Amino acid sequence: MNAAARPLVQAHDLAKTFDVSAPWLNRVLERRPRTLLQAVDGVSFEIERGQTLALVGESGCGKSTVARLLVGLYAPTRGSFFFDGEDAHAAFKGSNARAMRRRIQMIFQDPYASLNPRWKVADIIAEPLREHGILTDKAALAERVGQLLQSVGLSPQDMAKYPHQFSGGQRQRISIARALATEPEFLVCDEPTSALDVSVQAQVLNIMKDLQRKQGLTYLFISHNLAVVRHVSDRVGVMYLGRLVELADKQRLFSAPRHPYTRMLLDAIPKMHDTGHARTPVQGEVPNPLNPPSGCAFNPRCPFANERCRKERPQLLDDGHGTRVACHAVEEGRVDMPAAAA
Amino acid sequence: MMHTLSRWYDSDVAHSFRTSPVAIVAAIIALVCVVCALFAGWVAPHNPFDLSTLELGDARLPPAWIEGGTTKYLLGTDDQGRDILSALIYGARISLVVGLASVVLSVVVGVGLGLWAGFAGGWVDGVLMRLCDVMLSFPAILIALLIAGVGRAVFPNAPDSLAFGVLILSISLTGWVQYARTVRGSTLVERNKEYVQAARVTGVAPLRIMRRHVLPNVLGPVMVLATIQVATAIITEATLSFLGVGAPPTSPSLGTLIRVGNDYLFSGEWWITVFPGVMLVLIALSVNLLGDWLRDALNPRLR
Amino acid sequence: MLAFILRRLAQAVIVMVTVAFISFMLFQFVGDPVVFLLGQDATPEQIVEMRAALGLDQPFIVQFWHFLVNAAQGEFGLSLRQGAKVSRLIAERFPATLELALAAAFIALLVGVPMGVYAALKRGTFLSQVFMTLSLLGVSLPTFLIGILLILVFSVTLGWFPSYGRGPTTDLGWWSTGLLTAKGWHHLVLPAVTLAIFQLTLIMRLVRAEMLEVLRTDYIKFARARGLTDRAIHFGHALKNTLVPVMTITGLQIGGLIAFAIITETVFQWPGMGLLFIQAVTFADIPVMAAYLCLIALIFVVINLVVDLLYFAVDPRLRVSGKGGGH
Amino acid sequence: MSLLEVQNLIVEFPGRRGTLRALDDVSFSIAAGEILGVVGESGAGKSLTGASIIGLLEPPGRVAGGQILLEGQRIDNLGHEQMRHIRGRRIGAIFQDPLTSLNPLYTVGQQLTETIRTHLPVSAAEARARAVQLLKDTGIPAAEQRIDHYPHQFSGGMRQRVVIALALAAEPQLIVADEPTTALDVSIQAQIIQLLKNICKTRGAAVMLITHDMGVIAETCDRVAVMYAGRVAEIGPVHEVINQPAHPYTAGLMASIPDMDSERERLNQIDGAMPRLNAIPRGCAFNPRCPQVFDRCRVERPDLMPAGATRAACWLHAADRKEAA
Amino acid sequence: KTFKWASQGEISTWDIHSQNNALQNGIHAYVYESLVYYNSKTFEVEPQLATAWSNVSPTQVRFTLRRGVKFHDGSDFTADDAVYSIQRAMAKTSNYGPYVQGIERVTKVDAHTIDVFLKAPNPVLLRQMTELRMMSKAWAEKNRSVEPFDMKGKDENFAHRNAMGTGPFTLQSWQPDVRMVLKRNPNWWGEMDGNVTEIVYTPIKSGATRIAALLSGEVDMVLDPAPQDLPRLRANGDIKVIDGLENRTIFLGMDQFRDELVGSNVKGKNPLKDVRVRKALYQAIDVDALTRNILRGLGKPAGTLVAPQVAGWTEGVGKRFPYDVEASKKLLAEAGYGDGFEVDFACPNNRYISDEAICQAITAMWARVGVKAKLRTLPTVTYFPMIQRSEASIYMLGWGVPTFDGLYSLQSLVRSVGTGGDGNYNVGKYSNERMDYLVDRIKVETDAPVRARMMTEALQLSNDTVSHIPLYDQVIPWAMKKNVDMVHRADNRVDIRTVKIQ
Ligand SMILES: Nc1ncnc2c1ncn2[C@@H]1O[C@H](COP(=O)(O)OP(=O)(O)OP(=O)(O)O)[C@@H](O)[C@H]1O
Ligand SMILES: Nc1ncnc2c1ncn2[C@@H]1O[C@H](COP(=O)(O)OP(=O)(O)OP(=O)(O)O)[C@@H](O)[C@H]1O
Ligand SMILES: [Mg+2]
Ligand SMILES: [Mg+2]
Ligand code: NI
Repeated sequence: MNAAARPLVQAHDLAKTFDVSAPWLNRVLERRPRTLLQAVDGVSFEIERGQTLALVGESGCGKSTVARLLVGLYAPTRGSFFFDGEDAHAAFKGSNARAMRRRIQMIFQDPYASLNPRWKVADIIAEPLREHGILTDKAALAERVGQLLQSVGLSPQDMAKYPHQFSGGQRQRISIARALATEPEFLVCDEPTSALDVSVQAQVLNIMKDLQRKQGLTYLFISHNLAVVRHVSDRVGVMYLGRLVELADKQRLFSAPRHPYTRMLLDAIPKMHDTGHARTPVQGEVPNPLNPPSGCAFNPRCPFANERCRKERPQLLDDGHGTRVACHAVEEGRVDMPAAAA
Repeated sequence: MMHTLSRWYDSDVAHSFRTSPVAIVAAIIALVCVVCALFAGWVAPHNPFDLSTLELGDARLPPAWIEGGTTKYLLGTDDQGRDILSALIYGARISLVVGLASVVLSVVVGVGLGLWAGFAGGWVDGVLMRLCDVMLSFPAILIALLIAGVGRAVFPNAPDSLAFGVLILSISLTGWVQYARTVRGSTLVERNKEYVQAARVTGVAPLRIMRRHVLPNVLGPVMVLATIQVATAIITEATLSFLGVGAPPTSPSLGTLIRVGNDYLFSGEWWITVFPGVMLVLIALSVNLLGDWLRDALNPRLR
Repeated sequence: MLAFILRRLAQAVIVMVTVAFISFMLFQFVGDPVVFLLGQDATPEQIVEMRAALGLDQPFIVQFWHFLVNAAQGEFGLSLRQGAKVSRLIAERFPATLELALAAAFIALLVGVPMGVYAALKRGTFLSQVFMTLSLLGVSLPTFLIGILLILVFSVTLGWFPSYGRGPTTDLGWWSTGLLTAKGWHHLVLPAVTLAIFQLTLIMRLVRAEMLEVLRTDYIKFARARGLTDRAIHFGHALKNTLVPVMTITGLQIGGLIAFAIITETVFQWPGMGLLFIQAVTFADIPVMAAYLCLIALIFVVINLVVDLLYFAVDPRLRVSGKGGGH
Repeated sequence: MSLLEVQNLIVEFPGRRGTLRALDDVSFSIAAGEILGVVGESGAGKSLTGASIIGLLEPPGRVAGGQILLEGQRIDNLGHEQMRHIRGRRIGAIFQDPLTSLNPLYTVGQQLTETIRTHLPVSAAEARARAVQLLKDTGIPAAEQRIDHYPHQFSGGMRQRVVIALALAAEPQLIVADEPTTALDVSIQAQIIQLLKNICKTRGAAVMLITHDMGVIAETCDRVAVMYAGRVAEIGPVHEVINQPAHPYTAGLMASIPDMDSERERLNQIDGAMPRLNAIPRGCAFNPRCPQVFDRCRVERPDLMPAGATRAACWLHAADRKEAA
Repeated sequence: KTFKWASQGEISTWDIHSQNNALQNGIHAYVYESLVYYNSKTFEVEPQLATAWSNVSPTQVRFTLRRGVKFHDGSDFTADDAVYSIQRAMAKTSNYGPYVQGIERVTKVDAHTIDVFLKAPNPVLLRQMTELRMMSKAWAEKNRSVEPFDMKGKDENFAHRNAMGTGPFTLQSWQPDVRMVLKRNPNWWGEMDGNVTEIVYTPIKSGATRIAALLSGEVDMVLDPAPQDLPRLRANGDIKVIDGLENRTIFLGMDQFRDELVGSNVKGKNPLKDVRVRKALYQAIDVDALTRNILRGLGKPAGTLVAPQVAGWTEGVGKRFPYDVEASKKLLAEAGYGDGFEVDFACPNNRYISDEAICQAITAMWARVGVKAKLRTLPTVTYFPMIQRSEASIYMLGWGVPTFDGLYSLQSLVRSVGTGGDGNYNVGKYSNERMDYLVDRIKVETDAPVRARMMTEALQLSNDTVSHIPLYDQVIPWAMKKNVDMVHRADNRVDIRTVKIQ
C-alpha cells in the first residue's frame, strides 16, 4: 500500500476505561469491587486525507473521549491510533512528540473557556508557533499571526485585543486560527459550534469548509446536531454507549439508516418546514454507563431486541453496501429495509 | 507607560475605586503609613532606636496639648523617654515590613505548593493536603509561638534583623496553608479548562503551562486573601509580642509598643497604649478595607 | 460512612503523631524546667542529676518515643510545674475552655449570622455599611487589647462584670460547670465576648459573601419566579444553602477558638487549657505542652469530622454512597 | 382580548458609560392557549423580555417605558408583594438549566408543596396529592416514590420535567419558557417539547417559548417573534415566518440553518456581527448587515408594519414603497 | 473575716518538701509550721514548735518541742513527727537540700526533745530550720506520702493535693490556677494578732487584670502590683500601698574568664577582665534615675551584693561609686577603649520588677559613654539555663538571702567555682584568692562578730575589684484596700497572723 492510498487516520479498537471507584478503604469495608467506566469500548475507523468523519450520538456516549484519545490528552487503555502510518501514541511519548503534536490539533467546544482570558490574541495564536520553534522573530511572528487571523476572517488589528472583547463566533475563529498555526493536517473538532447560535454557526462552518478546500485538512467532527453533521461530513459514525454502532457514507446514512438507534436519532430531528408536525422522540432513558446492559447496549430501548441481543454483543459488520452496522437484527434481516436502500 | 496608566484609569476597577469613598480614604491612610514608614528617618522628629539620645528624665511625658507635655514630644513619651510619635513611625515600619514580608513569603510558598498539588494530583496532592491538615490543626499562634521561641533560643546572639527573620518565618509558616488550599482548588478547576488542554495539545510542557497559563488565572483570590493577611500578620506579630516573643524591645514594633503600653492602661499614662493601638487599628483597617473593596471590585458578578 | 469515619480516625492519629513529633522537636528549645524545680540554690551537680532523672538529657527522638509509648497507654506523665497528672490537669481544665469557646461560638453565630444575612440582603444600605466597618474593627484590634479594654470599662469603671476567673462552679461528675449559677454566667460574659468578637466578624463577613453568591444562583431566581415569599426565599432557600460552606469555616473556627482562648484566658485568668498551656510554656513544662498540643490536634480533627457528618445531614447530594447521580 | 399584551416595552441598564437600552420598543401579544416562539441571535434581548414579563429583571436593569398587561391589567408597575402573587400563580417560568434551577437541599416534593401552598389555600396533604399528580402529568414514573427524592437523584430530562411541574404547580395562565431544552440532549429535548405542548393544550395555558432552535419553533409554535438588537424584527404565524420571511434578517437567519433536505457546499451566512448595545446604528439596527439596505434604512427607524402574512420592521414593506414597486 | 489576695504565681504542690519556691513556702506556712520562725518585724529567729534550743556540742543541737500542739486531725505533735519531718526533707526526692545542708542525722531524745547532729559547726542552722516544716508521721504513712512527692514519677501522692499540719489555718479547697481557700484552725496553739478567719488566694497572671481586680474590689490585696500603677493606686482613696525593702539585691555580672568575648567587636582580649572597664561601666549607670523613673521608688541604690538586713552589711560597704560620665569615659580611655566597644548584654523579661525596662535604660546610659550593648531579653525559662552556661557577657541577676546571712551570697556569687554550691551562680567566673580564703573561713566560723567582720571584708573586696555592678535593693510594694492592715515582710511573705481587716 503506498502512502497516498493509506488513510491518514486509522483508529483500531480504541478503548478507554476510567477508574471511578470509591476510595480504597470504602471498597474494602463495603466489599465493593472497583468501579470501572468504559467510556470508549473498541472503536475503529479510518479517515482519508482531506475528508471529514463525523461522530454523532447522545450525550455521554464517548464522543469527546475519542477526540481526546486522538490528540493524546488521554492514553488509550487498549487499541491503537496510527497517524499517517505512524503509531501516534508511541510518538506522543517518544522523542518526536513535537513533530506529531504539530500535525494534530484540536478545536474545543466552548469558545469562552478555550482561550486564556489573560492573554492577548496575538500571544494566544503565537504560542504554538513559539512552542514548536517555527518562528521566533517578533516581526515574523506578528506577520504570521496577522495572516492566520485573516485566514479565519478576522482583521490583523484584532491581535492586540483580549478574548473578552470578541463575540462567541469570533472567539471560535481565534481558536481555529490557533489550531491552524502549526499547519496541522488533522483537526479534531469537538462540538465546535454547539455553543453558538445559528447565524454565527454558519460563519464558523463556512470557514472550516473553506479551509478544508484550500489546505486539504482532515477533520474529525463531533456534534449532536445531525443537520450540521450532514452539512460538513463525508462519512458519519454513530456512537452509542462507548461503541460505534453504525459507520457509513453520509448519503447512505441519512437516506438508508440501518441501525435502529440511528433511525430513532434521525426521527428525532425536528423538521423545519413541517410546522406543527409532531416528531417521534427517542423512547426510554439512557442507560447508566457504569452498569451497561449486557449484549447489545441498545437492547432495552430497541423495538427489535430479542434474546440474542440481550446476550451477545454484536460486531461491527459490513453490510455489503459500504455501511458498517453492529446489530443482530440487521444482520438477521429482522429490520425492514427503508425504501431508499432497497 | 502612559498607555497602561490611562487604561488603568479607564478600567472598571479604577472606576469603582474612584466612586468608593471608603476605598479612597483607606488608600490614603495606607499610603501615608507606607510613606512614613519608608522615610521614617526624615519624617520622624527623633530616632527612637538610637539609644544614646534617650533621656530617661523625659520618661512618660504626656502629649503636647496636655498639661506637662512639651512640643518636643508631640504625642508624649513612653517609659524609656522615647518619643511616641517617632516610635510609632519607626514601629509602623517594622510592623509593615513584618506584615508584608510574611505575606509575601507565605504567598510564594503557598501558591507554589498549591499549584504543584493541584497540577500534579495523586500522592503529591495527598501528602501536601495532609500537611495542610497538620498545619491547620496547629493553631496559628501556637506555631508562631513555638517557632519564634525556638528561633530565639537557637540564635540567641542573633542581630535584630535575624530576630525579625524568625518572626516573619514563624508567621508565614502558618499563613501559607490558606493560599495553598485556595490555589489548589482553583488549579483543579483551571487545569480542566479548555485553554489549558489546548496548550497541552499544542505540546507545551506542564511546568510552563502551570506558570504561564494557570498561575495568572488563580492569583485573583490570592490577592484578596493577601491584603487581609497583611493586617492579620501585623496583629499576629502584636499578639506574639504580647506573649513575649515579638520584636526586640530596643527597636519596638507597633505590637511591642502596645504590649508595653498595655501595662500603662491603669496608670493614667494612657497615651503610651492608645496611640500605638490607634495606629495599628488604622493600618489594619485600611488594609482590610482595601482588601474588601478589591474583593468586591474584582468580582464581576457584584458589579 | 463507616469507612469515612475510620479514615478520619486514622488521619487523626497521623496528624496527632506528627503534631507530637514537631512539638518534641521544638521543645528542645523552649527552655529548661530544672531551673524552676530546683530553685536558685541548686548546684551544677544537682542540675545534671535532675536532668538525667527527667530524661531531658536524651535526644529528642528518644524523648518522643517515650512520650508516644506512654501516650498510647493514655499516660502523659506528671506536670513538671504542678506535679499533678497531666491527664487529670487537662481534664480539669477542659470544661472551662469548652464552655468559654462554646459560649463565644454561640455569641458569634447568634450575632454574626443575622448580621451577615442583613448585610447581604440590604447591601449598600447605611446600616449594612456600618456593620461591615464595625466588623473590620473586630478584625483589626488585637484580642488582648479588647480584653483589657473591656475589663477597664465594664469591671473597673462600671463595675458590671467581674474582671477575672470563672466564678463558682458545680461538679457534675468529672465535669465542672460554671453555667448552673447566675454568678457563673456573670463571669462568663466578658471573656466570651472578647473571644467571640474576632470570630463574629469572620462569620458575618463569610455569611454575607456566601449569601450574595447564593442569591445569584438559578434556583433562587426560579424560587422567585414561583412567587415564593421573601421569607421563604431568604431564610428557607438562601440561608440554608449558605450554611453549607459556612459550616466548614465555623467548625474550624471553633477549633481556633479553643486555641485562641490562650490569650483570653490569660487576660481573664480563666482557668482553662489555654492558661495551663501558656504557663506551661513559661515553665517549659514539656508533658503539659505535648499533651495540650495533641489534644488541640484531636479537637480539630474531631470538629472536622463532625462538620463532615453535618454535611451529610444537610446536603443530600453527599448522602448517596459512591458517586452515582447525574454527571 | 389577548392574555398578555406587551406594549412599547423599553428596558435600560444604567451604567457608568451611559445608559444601555437593551430592549427598545418591543410590542407583541399572546392569546390564551397560544404558543409564541421567540428567536433571535444571542444577546438580542429574548431573555430580558421574558424577565420583564415575570418582573424579575436583575438590578440595575429597569423597565423604562411601555407597559405589560395581563388580561388587561397592568403588571409592570405593581409592587413587590402584588407581583409575587402573580408570579407562579398566573405566570409560571422555566429556565434553561434544569441542573441549577432546583434547590439541591430540598426534595422535589418539598419544593412542589411549598409552591402550591404559597399560592393555593390547601392543606399539606392536599398539596402533596396535587404534587404527585403534577409529577404524573409530566410523565415521571413512580411519582409517589420519586416525590421524596432529591433533585440530584433525577436525570437531566426528568429534572426539567420537575421544573415544568413546578412552573405548573399553581395552574398559571401563561408560562415563560426560556430555552427549556438547550441544556438537554436531542432525544430528551423532543420529549420535553412534546410534554410542554400537551400540557398547554390540555390546560389551555399560553406559552412564550424562547429558543435558538428553529426546528423546535417550527414544530411547536403558533406564532413566532424574531428579535434583533433589542427590537422585534418580525412577528407572525410560524409557517409564514419560516417559509416566506419578510425581514431580511429573518431571511438570513433561516438560510443559515443547515438543511436536512438540500445539499449546499456553503451555508448562507449573515456577514458581520450584531452591534453592541452601545453602538446601535441609526435607523434600522440591521442596516449595516442588510443585503437590501437603502437610504431610508440608514436614517429612519422602521416600526412593525404588515408584510404579507406577517408584520415586519423593515422599510422594504413600507406601504409607499410597495405601491411604488 | 475573709481575706482575699492575689499575686501572679501559683503554688505547684502542697507537699512541703517537694519544691523550694518562695511563694509556695510562704503559703505552706499557713498550714504547716516549723520549729523556729522569723519574727515578722525584727527578723530575729523566734520559737515556734520548738520552745528552746541549745548546743550540746558544736555539732549537736538539742531542740525542746512545744507541748500540747495538736495536728488538724487532733493528734499530738511529738518528737517522732519532728524527726520524721526533718528526715523527709533529707530524702532523695526532696528538693529541700539547701535547708538540710550540713545536717548529718536527727534523733529523738524523748517525746518532746530531739537532737540534730551536724557534719561541721553551722552558724546558720537556725535560719535554715525556719523553712523545715513539720508533718504528721502517722498521717503521711496512712496516706502513702512518706517520701516527698517525686516530680519525676508517674503518680501523684496524697500530700500533693492535701495538707494537714499544726498551723493556724486548714486547707479547705485548692483548684490550681483558680482559687485556694483556707479556714481558721480553732484549735491552734498560738495567738493571732489579726482577725482573719478565712483566706482566699487567687493567682492572676495578667498584671492589668490583677490591678483591675483590686480596683473593682474583687480582691483585698495584691502582692505584686506593677510599679507604673503605683502612683495611681496611691492616689486612689480606697487603696493603700505599703512597701518595704526586700533583702534582694539586683546587680549585673560580667564575663571575666574568657580571653575573647563572644559577640564583641574587640578581638583577642576581653575588656571586661580589666577592672577599669568594669568600673567605667559601673560609673556610667545613673542608678538614681533608674529607681526614680522606672522603678518609681521601688528600689534603693545598692553599693554591694547584699541588702542592709543581711549580716555582714555595713554603712561603709554599702557606699556606691558615684555616677560620673566623665570619669567613666576617662577610665575607658585609660583602658584603651576611648571609642567604646560592643558587648553582649542579656536580661530576663519576667523575673524581677521592670527588669526589661531597666536593662533598656542601662543600655541607653552605656551608649552615652560609647559602649554599645546589644541587649536581648529572654523569659526566665530560657534565661537561667543560658546564663548558667556562661553564654552572656553581661547579665542581670537578683540575689535574695533567705538566711539573712552574707555567706549565702558570697559563696554562690564570688567564690571561685568549686563543689558543694561554691560559685554556683558565679557564672562570670570571677576569681580571687583572698576571696576564696575568706569565704572558706566564714563557712565554719561560729563566732558571730568575727564572722561578720570577715563577711564585711569580703564584700568590700568584691566592691573594690568590681566583681559585679550592684544596682539596687528591690523595694516590694503591696497594694491593698484601706481597711486592711498587715506587717510588710522583707521576704515578701504575707504573714497571715498579722493581717487585720476592719
Ligand atoms: N475524566 C473522566 N473520568 C471519569 N469519567 C469520565 C471522564 N471523562 C468522561 N467520562 C465519562 O465517560 C463517558 C463518556 O464521556 P464523553 O465526554 O466522551 O461523552 P460525550 O459523548 O462527549 O458527551 P457530550 O455530548 O455530553 O459531550 C461519560 O459517561 C463520562 O461521564
Ligand atoms: N446586567 C446587565 N447589564 C448590562 N447589560 C445587560 C445585562 N443583562 C443583559 N444585558 C444585555 O442585554 C442584552 C440582551 O440580553 P438577553 O439575556 O435578553 O439576551 P438573549 O437574547 O436571551 O441571549 P441568549 O440567547 O444568549 O440567552 C444583551 O446584549 C446583554 O448584553
Ligand atoms: Mg463531549
Ligand atoms: Mg437568554
Ligand atoms: Ni415545508
